[in-house]
Amino acid sequence: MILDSTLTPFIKIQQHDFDLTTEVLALRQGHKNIGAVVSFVGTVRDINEGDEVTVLELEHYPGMTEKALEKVRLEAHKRWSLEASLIIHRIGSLHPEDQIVLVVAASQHRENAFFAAQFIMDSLKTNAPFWKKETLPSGEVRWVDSRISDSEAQKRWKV
Amino acid sequence: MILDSTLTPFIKIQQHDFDLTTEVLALRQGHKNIGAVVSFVGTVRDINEGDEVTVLELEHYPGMTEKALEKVRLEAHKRWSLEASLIIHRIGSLHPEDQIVLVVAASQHRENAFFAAQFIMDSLKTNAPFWKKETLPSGEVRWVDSRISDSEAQKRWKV
Amino acid sequence: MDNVIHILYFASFREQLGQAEERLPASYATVSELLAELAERGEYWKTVLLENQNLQIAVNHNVASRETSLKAGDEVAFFPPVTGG
Amino acid sequence: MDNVIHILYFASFREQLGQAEERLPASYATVSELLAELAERGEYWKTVLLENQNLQIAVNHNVASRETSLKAGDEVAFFPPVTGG
Repeated sequence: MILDSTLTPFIKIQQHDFDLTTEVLALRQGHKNIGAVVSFVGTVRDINEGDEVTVLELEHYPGMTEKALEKVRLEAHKRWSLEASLIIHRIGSLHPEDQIVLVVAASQHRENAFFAAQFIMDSLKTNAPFWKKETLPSGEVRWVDSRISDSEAQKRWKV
Repeated sequence: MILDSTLTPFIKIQQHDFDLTTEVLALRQGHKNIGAVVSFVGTVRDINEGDEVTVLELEHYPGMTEKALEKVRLEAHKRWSLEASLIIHRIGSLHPEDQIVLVVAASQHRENAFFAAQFIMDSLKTNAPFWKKETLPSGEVRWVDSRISDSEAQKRWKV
Repeated sequence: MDNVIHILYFASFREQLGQAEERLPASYATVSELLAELAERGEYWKTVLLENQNLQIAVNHNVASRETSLKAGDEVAFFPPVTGG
Repeated sequence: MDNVIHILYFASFREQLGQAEERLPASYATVSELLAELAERGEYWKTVLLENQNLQIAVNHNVASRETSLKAGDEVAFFPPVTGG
């Protein structure tokens, strides 16, 4: 039986682009004790595995994605004293230099925000059901392989 | 004898505010192999040492500041494979929720950008000649004390 | 609640198996039993799912394993390692 | 190059000593000698600078110490621990 995915304005899966300033300002709203805001933006590189990439297609598992991301976000709040946090992940067709993902973590002091943002990204990379498919200039289409370094990165958090 | 401070568009000391989106876009310009952009924004908290703060005045040592920050930035590029980086620090009169400082580190993969941004912030906090003076609602004005945790944070980088 | 389980295939699995979803009778006690049944469809299903050491499994949006038990109404998803972010 | 050294005081030092900068003859071999001379001005100068264990020193925009040597044309700055960011 499927539970409703947690409804939260702090997890967004969307086709359209996001604006860093707008998202950070909205997240800070009403939190006057925030002193540190760490933002991570993942972007589409023009080269992957030595080959030029022209299109990057993002697929996800609706429902499970939101649930997995909200779990990661709440775990980050529990481990570090965050005032606020946000995860946006784009889906659909993207191109080199496009923004893919945004993670924002805000806290009173900078160390918590840095650790939390890094933890969320490492967890997202290994736990959130997204898949990338890339198109090369030749027209060849291939699924992106998961990186061993991503699961190694996740291990240091001892989840 | 005073050497000219290094002229670089990647260190800015300014009174006016900055826009996160604009700065990150400008920094990414022409670097198509960037896959990860970590931004840190430091903001004025409404409370410090248990007291409400109404104004935060930022003073600096012109010339030395730019030199110290450029040294930190280049050290970060040397330690991690950064594609680009930027430091903006505001001076003058600021108020709660204002942005104070921006550090952006961009690299191919996320780990380098995260470490570099954190290193730059820790180094800035202990090495860059800025001083904060805060005004309380009573009108009392006091210089902000340096935090022991900041020099502890800097030590882990073994500079 | 229908007396079925809902099965989803994602990414390369969806392409390789030529389908995104299907419904089967809720007659498998565990994910393992379901996988054994699907492998009966042929070598391809056996290779992509049953014998795939990197097979990822979710039951009702939660990470699951071959030992996870199944009941009527469950949603089971099979997919390769994730690559978002 | 004038035969002087340029001295700067920042933040609380500037306020406590009542001045932001001054020029003195370049007749001190080290920062230590300069500090000893400044301390002659009175108890306040002695406390704020010479006896201050947290005194920060820069010579020509580089972090320096009491042992750093001085020459004509140098810019010496005294300030408390930094608190930016």
